[in-house]
Amino acid sequence: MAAKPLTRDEIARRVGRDIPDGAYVNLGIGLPTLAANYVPADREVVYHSENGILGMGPAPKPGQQDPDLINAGKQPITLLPGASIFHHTDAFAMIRGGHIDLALLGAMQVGANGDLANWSTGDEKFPPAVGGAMDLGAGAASVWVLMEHTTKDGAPKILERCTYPLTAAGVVDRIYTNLAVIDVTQDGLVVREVVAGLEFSELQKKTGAALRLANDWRAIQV
Amino acid sequence: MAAKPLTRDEIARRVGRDIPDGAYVNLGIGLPTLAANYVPADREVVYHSENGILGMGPAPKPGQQDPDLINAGKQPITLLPGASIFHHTDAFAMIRGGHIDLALLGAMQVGANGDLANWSTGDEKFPPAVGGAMDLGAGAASVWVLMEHTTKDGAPKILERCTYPLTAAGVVDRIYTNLAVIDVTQDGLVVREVVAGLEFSELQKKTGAALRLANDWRAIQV
Amino acid sequence: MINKIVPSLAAAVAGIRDGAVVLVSGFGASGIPVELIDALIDQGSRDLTVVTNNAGAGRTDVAKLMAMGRVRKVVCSYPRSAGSVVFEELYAAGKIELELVPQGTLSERMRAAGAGIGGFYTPTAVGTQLAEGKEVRTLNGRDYVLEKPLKGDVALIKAELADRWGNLTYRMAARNFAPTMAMAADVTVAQARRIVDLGRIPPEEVITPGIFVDRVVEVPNPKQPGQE
Amino acid sequence: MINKIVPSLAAAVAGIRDGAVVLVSGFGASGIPVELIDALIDQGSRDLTVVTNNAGAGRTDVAKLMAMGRVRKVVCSYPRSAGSVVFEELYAAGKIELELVPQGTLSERMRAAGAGIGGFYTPTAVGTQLAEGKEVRTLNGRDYVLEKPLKGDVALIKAELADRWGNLTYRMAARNFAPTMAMAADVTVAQARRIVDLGRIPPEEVITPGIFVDRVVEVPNPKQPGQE
Repeated sequence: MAAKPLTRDEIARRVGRDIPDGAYVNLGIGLPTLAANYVPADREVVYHSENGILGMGPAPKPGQQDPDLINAGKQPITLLPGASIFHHTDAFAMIRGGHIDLALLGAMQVGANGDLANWSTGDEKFPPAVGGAMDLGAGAASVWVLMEHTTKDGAPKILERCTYPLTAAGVVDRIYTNLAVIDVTQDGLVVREVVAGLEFSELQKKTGAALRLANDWRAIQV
Repeated sequence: MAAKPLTRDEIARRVGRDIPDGAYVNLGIGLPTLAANYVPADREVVYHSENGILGMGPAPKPGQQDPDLINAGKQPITLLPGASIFHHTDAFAMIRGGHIDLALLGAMQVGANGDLANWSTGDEKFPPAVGGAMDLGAGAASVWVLMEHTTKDGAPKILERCTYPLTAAGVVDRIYTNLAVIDVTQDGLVVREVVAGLEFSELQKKTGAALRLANDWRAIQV
Repeated sequence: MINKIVPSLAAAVAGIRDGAVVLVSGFGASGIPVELIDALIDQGSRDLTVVTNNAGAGRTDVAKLMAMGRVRKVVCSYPRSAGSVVFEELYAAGKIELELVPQGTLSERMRAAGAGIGGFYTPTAVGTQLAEGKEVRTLNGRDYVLEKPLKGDVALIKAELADRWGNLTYRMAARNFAPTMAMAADVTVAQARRIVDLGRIPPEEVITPGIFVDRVVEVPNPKQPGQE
Repeated sequence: MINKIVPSLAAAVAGIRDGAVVLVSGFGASGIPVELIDALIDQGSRDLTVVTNNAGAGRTDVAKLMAMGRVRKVVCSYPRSAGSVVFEELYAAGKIELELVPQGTLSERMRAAGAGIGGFYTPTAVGTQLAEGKEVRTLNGRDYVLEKPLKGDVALIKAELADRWGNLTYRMAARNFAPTMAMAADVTVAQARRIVDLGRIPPEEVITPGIFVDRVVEVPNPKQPGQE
């Protein structure tokens, strides 16, 4: 059987299943935001946005967008019953103070030591932009990274040590890619799940850091 | 003519006249709070309280007290139109951040260098209590002290240097006593006004620091 | 489902350990969570550190907790209110420890704990006894004292409205220390005069977002401190 | 009498000096005080430092101010929004200075300026390029970076309701940076969709107390950024 990498939607679906009931969650732009669509319906999750919102709901219907209700990616959102509005400094007090249970973030690179690189390639042609990434990296109680396993050119994005400038050091707890689910532990990277049909040795080849297969590993279910 | 020291009400009346239109003012417990009663009616002054109030009005009528509308001295107050409520940390951000134009405080001692002592006599029989005095001393844009010129035993309260533990160093701008109005300047204490009938030499005797009489000094009008 | 509403005052204070740091809201008599303190009295934990602006009045609530010998240390700005007889007796007898903190620094230290700030420089108390032993540093031409975060194991606060997510409003200046204490404790417990359906508090009028609150208990007719 | 209401946008921005540090509220398109920025464009001051989360989009408002060569430096967290073409051109040509600050640190630095805090230790950016050259210190077992206050000469902010004392409310998440910027500037100027009589904003619903606001101007139908 040929291994078939997960689609973006499938990664989001896989992550959605792991978001715990009752969690306060901050979603990075892009793939992480998709994951909210796949949280099981019987769970209640409170989504936080850096611009001062708790309790974001789904995207509004066309024509019902409110320019003053947007998420960190500047997409229109709705508010659920129980939502609250506060200012930016309080929004980041929640982040820095460890009150956000979980941040789902995209990444350019992740180190085997949990280092996160998701804000800059170091290319000086473009002005650097960081947004709230460093605050989330340093502050959230747990950080999960959602990303493709390799770059478009096939280069590994999971490395012994990041080569891009860091966002935060030693903060990533778990990595969800289109090929695997990997825990970042004190003893290194532990593979919990692998996409169906992919040999561990193949996964290791696409990874720039030593992997260890968990005894109870299994195929990713989506 | 024998000198007649000002009564407490007369000190408050004298100070009230100097509170500028439009000022944000914090009033210490006791004599300072009295001064608000004597601000000319054509001035609008916004009174601040440490427990999160701007825009305090006069005391409520009997029977109309609200236990959740009290000033820093825990006396019942009313709110004027335009009042606002905020939390303690914001209330002290206003103080520490220099947003309070004027703090009127009582004092045990004032130094010729502007040092303020109003929280402790150093007597270890009693537990010390500081409240917001150090925050106000350090943070308010201007600090005026209102007090008797001497202790009940006749000892001077204005000294070259305070002997009691300091509240804040070099912060007092002006002193209103029952005998005089004195500016604290870089060149020392300058007497602006003296109670009618009191010789400057007598005032100096009741004062533990060198005084200088302003060229344009005058008798206190109340 | 998120449901922070607990069925009783006993459940609200369950699990508070001996030696816990307990933040208690209120300024003077306004905003004191009397029923939660009474529940803590019944709950039995000992050797507590109580962080609160005043050190109790009369012989009820915080004063009662102290009179029972359950409080090892008080962290406050003004322990000498009218009627703070219990604290004064214990202090004179050397039976209670006091950490005196300027009021704004007290509040800012709890805010720092809640906001993940490791320390901050304040001009308050520079050159005074309350800065003794602390780092003083000149920044941008002015002297500042380094102050550290003050974190609670538990916060007991008094609110007006609450919902099952823990969103809170407060009544007038009873707000005082509560929003900051809610941020600063591992477990924040609010007594609310009324629990309302989710969505009944307009999002812009929430003062303490539920993220800072762990347990909510309804106390429809809260007592004032000193009221038997 | 206190009357912070000014009769025109020109009066609202009068006196902004060349070289001023100007704080501009908004996140994305929400909360940007477009009319005040347009008034600043007409007002003519140059060599400005603009502190704002994004670095303008399209060729209007903040982007227009930059395109006119009036901005020496931008302090922001995210200068590369969709359509931030003007900034990118100026940056590539070395014609504008950038101080990149993590978003929470940006907000906290302004809060520190407003709250009289001389500096604070934050875990954000420890071990990254954005901490280079800054003091790193271990406190209570964790590493922190020392950050300094960020003060404005002027803040331009967008509000919903205002009164003559300068009390403000905001519309939904347009609140974002505005309350903090209002604290952090010597002169805070608010455009409000509606000016109401004193006392019409309930005391508990005031978000920015008037003490932080110096001038208020009514702009009943504010433009969105990019709207001509």
